[in-house]
Amino acid sequence: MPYDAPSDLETFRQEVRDWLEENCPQSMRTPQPEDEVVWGGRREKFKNPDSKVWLERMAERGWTAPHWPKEYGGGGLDREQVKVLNQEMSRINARIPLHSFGLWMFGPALLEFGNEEQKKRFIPDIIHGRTRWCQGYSEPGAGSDLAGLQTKCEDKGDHYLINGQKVWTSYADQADWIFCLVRTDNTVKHEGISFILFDMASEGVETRPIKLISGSSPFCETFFNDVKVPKDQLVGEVNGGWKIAKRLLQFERSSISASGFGSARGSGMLELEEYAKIHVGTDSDGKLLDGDLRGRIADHQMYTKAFGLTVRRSQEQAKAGQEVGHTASIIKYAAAKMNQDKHELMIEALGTEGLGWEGEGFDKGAKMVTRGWLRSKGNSIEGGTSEINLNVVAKRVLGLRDHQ
Amino acid sequence: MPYDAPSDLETFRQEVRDWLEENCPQSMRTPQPEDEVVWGGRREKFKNPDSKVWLERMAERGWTAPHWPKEYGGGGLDREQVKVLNQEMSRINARIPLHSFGLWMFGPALLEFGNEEQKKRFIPDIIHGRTRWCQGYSEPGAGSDLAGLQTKCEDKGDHYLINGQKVWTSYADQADWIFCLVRTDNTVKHEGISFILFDMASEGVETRPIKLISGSSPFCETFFNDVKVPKDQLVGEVNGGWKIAKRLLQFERSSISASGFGSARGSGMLELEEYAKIHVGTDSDGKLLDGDLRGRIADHQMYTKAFGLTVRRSQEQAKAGQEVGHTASIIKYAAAKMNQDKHELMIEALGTEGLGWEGEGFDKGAKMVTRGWLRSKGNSIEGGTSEINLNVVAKRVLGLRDHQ
Amino acid sequence: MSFVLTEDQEMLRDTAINFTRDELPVKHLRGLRDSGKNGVDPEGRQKLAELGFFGVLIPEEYDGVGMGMVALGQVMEAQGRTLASTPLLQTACIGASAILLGGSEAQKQEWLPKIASGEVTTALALDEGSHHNPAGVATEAERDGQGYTLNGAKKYVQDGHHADVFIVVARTFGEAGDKHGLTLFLVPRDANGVSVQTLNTVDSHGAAHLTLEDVHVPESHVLGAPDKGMDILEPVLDRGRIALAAEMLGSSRAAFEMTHEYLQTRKQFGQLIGSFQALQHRAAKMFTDLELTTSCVSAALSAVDEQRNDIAELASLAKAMAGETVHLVSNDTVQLHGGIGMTDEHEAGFYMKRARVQEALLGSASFHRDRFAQINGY
Amino acid sequence: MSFVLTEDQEMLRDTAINFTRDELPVKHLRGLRDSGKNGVDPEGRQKLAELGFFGVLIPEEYDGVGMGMVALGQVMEAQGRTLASTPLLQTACIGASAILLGGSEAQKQEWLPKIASGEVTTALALDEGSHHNPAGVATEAERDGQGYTLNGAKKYVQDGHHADVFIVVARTFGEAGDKHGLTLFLVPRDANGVSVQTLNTVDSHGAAHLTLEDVHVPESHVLGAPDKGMDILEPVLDRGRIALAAEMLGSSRAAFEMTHEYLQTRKQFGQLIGSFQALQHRAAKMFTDLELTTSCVSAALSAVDEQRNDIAELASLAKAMAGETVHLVSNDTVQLHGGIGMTDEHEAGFYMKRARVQEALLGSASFHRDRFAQINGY
Repeated sequence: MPYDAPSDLETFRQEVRDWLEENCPQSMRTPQPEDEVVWGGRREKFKNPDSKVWLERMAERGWTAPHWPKEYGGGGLDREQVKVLNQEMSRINARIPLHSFGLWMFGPALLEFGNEEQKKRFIPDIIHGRTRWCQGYSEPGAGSDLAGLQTKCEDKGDHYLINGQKVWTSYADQADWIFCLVRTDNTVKHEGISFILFDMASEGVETRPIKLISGSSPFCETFFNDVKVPKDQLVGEVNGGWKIAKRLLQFERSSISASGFGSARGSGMLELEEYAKIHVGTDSDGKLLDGDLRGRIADHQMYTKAFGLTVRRSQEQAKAGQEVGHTASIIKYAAAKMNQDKHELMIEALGTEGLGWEGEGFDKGAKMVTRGWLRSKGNSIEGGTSEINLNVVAKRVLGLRDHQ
Repeated sequence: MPYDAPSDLETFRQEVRDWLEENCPQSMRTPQPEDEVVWGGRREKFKNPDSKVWLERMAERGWTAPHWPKEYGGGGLDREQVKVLNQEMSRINARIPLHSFGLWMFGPALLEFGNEEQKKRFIPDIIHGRTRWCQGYSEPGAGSDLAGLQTKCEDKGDHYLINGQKVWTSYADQADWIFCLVRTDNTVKHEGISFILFDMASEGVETRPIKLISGSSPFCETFFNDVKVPKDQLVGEVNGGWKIAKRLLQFERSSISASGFGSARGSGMLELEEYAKIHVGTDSDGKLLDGDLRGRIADHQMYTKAFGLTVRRSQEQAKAGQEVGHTASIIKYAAAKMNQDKHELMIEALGTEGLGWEGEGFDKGAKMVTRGWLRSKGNSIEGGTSEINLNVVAKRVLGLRDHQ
Repeated sequence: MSFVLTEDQEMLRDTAINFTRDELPVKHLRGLRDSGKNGVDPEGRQKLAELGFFGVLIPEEYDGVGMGMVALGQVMEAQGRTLASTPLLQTACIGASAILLGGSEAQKQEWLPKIASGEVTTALALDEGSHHNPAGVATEAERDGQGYTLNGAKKYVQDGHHADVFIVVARTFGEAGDKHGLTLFLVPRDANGVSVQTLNTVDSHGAAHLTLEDVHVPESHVLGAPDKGMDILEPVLDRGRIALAAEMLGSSRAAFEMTHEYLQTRKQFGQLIGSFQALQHRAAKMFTDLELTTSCVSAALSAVDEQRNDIAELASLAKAMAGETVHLVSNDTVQLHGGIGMTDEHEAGFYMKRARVQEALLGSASFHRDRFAQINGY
Repeated sequence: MSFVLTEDQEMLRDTAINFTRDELPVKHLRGLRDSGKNGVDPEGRQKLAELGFFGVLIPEEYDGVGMGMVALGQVMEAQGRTLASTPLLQTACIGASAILLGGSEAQKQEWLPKIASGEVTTALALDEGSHHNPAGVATEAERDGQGYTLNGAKKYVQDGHHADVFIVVARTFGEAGDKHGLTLFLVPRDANGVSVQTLNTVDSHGAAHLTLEDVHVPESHVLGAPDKGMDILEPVLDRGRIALAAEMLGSSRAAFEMTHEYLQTRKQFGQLIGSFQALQHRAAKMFTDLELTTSCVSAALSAVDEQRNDIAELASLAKAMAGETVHLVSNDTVQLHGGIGMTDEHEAGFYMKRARVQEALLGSASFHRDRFAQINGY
């Protein structure tokens, strides 16, 4: 049963602390290796059995989705209480019990746009990590023009029939269900899109992992061939899917830029300037021998510092209740540029040491840099290209209009 | 009387050589100071009296316009003969007898588009340097969109009446006549433009020199207030001026890029790397102490070298009869960027020494750099902005189309 | 680190912006230029004094308002917006800081109230070559009976053509290039042996070369400990750099606004030029750089008030970023205005000219990239 | 300096372009990669030999075709277009040049016909760190009875995983960093003490680290005068750099053409993406850089044939310009293709990967900027 939050915040903090002390297994208070991350769903193996216990206990209280309404199994906490919960969790280094597109993207949208029956049916399984969701948005022909999607959804009386193809579907091969944009009217563009849900085990669904220039990836191509979908699995109005899609994109974009493309640190990778010092060499004062490269590294690191300060400024302004749309709009563009510049400089600093793909003869960390360099090229494409970002800044922030 | 060219080129060369030996005054075989350049026209003072003699002698043979037809006073030489004449003139360092927009721009266009009477009336005065012409193209409201010009030309039966304003008219305050684009129909754009000639001494013409950010300039604003123009001074068809204008622009653009924005060398100005060495300092190996600046200077000088090679390649290809439109199209864009980068780096290398405007306390050459730096900002604007240049490359060379 | 202004700071900011907009617009600078004033503006100085701007850093006990660097940064940004030629950087920031950080109690009593009231302006006489180089001082200060005798020459002293007192950095030990062995001296403009060559500069603010020939300075005019001048000089310079970065941010913002306005009103080929995508992307990139620079300047200003230990790094960051941004923006301001931007009649050129002076003062972007790299150990 | 091809050169150019397009397209490289061949392609090598490409620089008296560098540049540009993995740079250019410029008549007689026929391929074993640094050689060659004993390690030897003979640069005098004291040795792959570690590289061409442990080299395998290796090495390296720049130009052109094609076919928001002005301007700027680079490569190639005295400067110019251009273009090829450009299935990524290898071989743009500045005296 969800916890009944007390009105007094300090009492609440004490209770949370006590509860965590009692219920968070010791192994869940240690740094999480990549392969112990819990995504839930039918295929979840819980490599560490404590992960299962920890997820179940947290989900039982609704604390995997602490601010969602209690009636659907959420924690029902207010903003201040959520903050306390997070503080107490990080105080003991408690792991995040559940990673989930359901929690981060689909759930919030369903709570806003779904009907009562849909919420009852899907939300609790998200909170408990029983259903793993994937997102069926991008299509091969659409690119930046998301609304150009062509996956066809026909009304067959007692069901919908879906035919088409999605691409860049993260973890489609691991997911149980998909939330998906489909075309229900091809005479209009944005107004002909619907938002539909279905089981990835349905007949006619096929997934194929995508290999990137940097190697394997979580992305898939996903094919729908005469997939039958019950009619009660369409969310919102028929042809009313675009506004749901847009809301979801906001969640996605903010999560991409917040993550800062977190490069896989640890595991042998060094900082840019360390690589430069090792491979380019330094003079007796410790200055890099290549003055030209040194200047460009400094330039980049200044940009990085400026970026970090801008993120902090944006947060502080938000806290102070100031308008931050202007600042936020540039974050993704700048983050992509920064991460790409960093990797270009790292590859340059590494010289031939940065040219390894696999096997012996190259430093392990350096090979990660090489893969990371290639992967970073996607930063200015995924979740809205840099060109689209600049358009948005020009139009929404600067108010510049298109040709009239 | 124009010279009757012999068929044999070497005979011709000998005759030219003899004639020059006899007719080119000794003082006309020395480097030309700025204030002895002859532009001709009513106001010409011929500071050095030999300049007058030299001009008259050359004009007499039609050799101020050696390839123009003899019937209008030109030299009537063919391409090979013109080359010989130029070679022989530079052999003895003979000065160019006449600088003239009439010779470079207006004359060729009039020969192509003017009627017989107009050619007879205007061409000989150009060749003899008796009339100095200026060009009335740009208008304050038009900018890159030259065809957006608004200077009104009304047909008043026995004359035209002109009202409007031009800007960037080079040497309007020194010129005798103007060739001018005017609007004869404001219901259409390009098809409503005519090409007209008139005397700058006409009632209602007023000029006002323009001061640039770099100081005084040859440019003027030119105002037309009820200027009456005889009807036989319109060239080509009424409303048929645009094609003449375009042809003229080709002459103008090629003369701007060919000149390479020739910075006023000599007179105390040093090369970029010399300024850097003096003001930034070098280590014991002679390397610039600021490694970051050094890399950027090298980068720029590589670009400069590449540019020079590209100009030579374009010339060689032209000689070999190959298509050079592609190469030529990028020259102006690259020349502007190169010249601006050079001046930015010079100003940076000079430090506070590059911040002088006038008066004591600054090196004379450095003050010229400062003015040159400011003046260079116009390179990407005059004669077609860099943005327009890039449009042209994208559309004409790369065949990219506008939105359909 | 604080990125949000207090109410007091916001009020000061508004006051300053309104003041420079109304009283010291670019037109005013043009007027000073055209009437041969070379940036010298006694009436302007009087008004600044009345508004208390000279005393922003000076504690109340010395007749200042003691509002700190974030506050001063607002004033600097405002003056940057209109390119106002004022003695604030040299006096309210550098002069006041030098005396606050290095002065004896007697010196504070003597000088700070005069600075706060606008009675005395100061100018730092440091560099001797054409690039900023604090350790490169060769000007000699030789001990004599009751003080020191100074000999040397200083180049491009900002406000040197009108300041009342110079803060001269001279060498009491070692050789040009040594960080140690510098000493700071207060030298009145009218001291024997001081000669001032006024400079007409590209930004119309003016400046001066200084020559010191056997200038006697009494013991009481030594600022801080002899030979240890760098201990005062570095933090003072960093404050100056940060204040100057704030000024540059103001100039960048104003130039960008001018361009932004033009993009929305100027038509070419029947379309607003701001509707051309290539220009939209350029504007968006400039906006991005402005936002990044704003964060750096804010962080650096507040770091001084919070006495953080990364002031030097933030100062170099702010100055270098502001430098890149102000050139990018002021160049594009001219370019996007086209021909009219090239004329003296338009204000675009004033921004471009001033930007190069801002760049050269207290260390160029290249200088500060080098320093940033050094601080970060490579 | 000549910028226009002769008829013979044009014919060779057409042959080479058609050959790589038909026989060694990017698909071929992908096939080599996916079948674990690591860039080793004996059939390809055989075809190159049949076309006479190995002998382009080799005079007819040694069974080559003696067409010179401009001609070889055409072949290199063609192989750059399809990223073909061939031994041409190391063998037809560097190996042949080293023997031509440094070899005795006996050595020429022995090696050049074998190179021209494709029987023997060579690889220059020079660098020991991860950045190009000819003077940095530490590998020791000690005189023994009838020759030299070599000890040392070489990093990232291009073609090292399959070449038949290594041209090893070793030190017979002085210390790492000295320009003097280097000697070149011909070392067969199967010599005792040579061990080869094959590398799987990002461009799928492969390479090798080399270890030399007490490798005995007879006197007859010394190339050129002992201790004066740099006299041969520098001109050989410059030829290699110029040929590599030609290859990079080919890669840049092909990547640009791919992008250009995509701009004219791909629609977004109902419009061809090539109709968006921001992309038009980017394409126009890339085109400009391609034209500039083309001029530099042509000039450098013909400078070798004309034995001009500015070959070193032009080599550094060409290599640096080609480096900047190939990164600009290959990055934008991925970016403008969007998601599909990020997939391994598409060929865009192959160009970006190869570009970084091209950059690192024989000196990066940064290396050549430094060298260019040195040559120009600053």
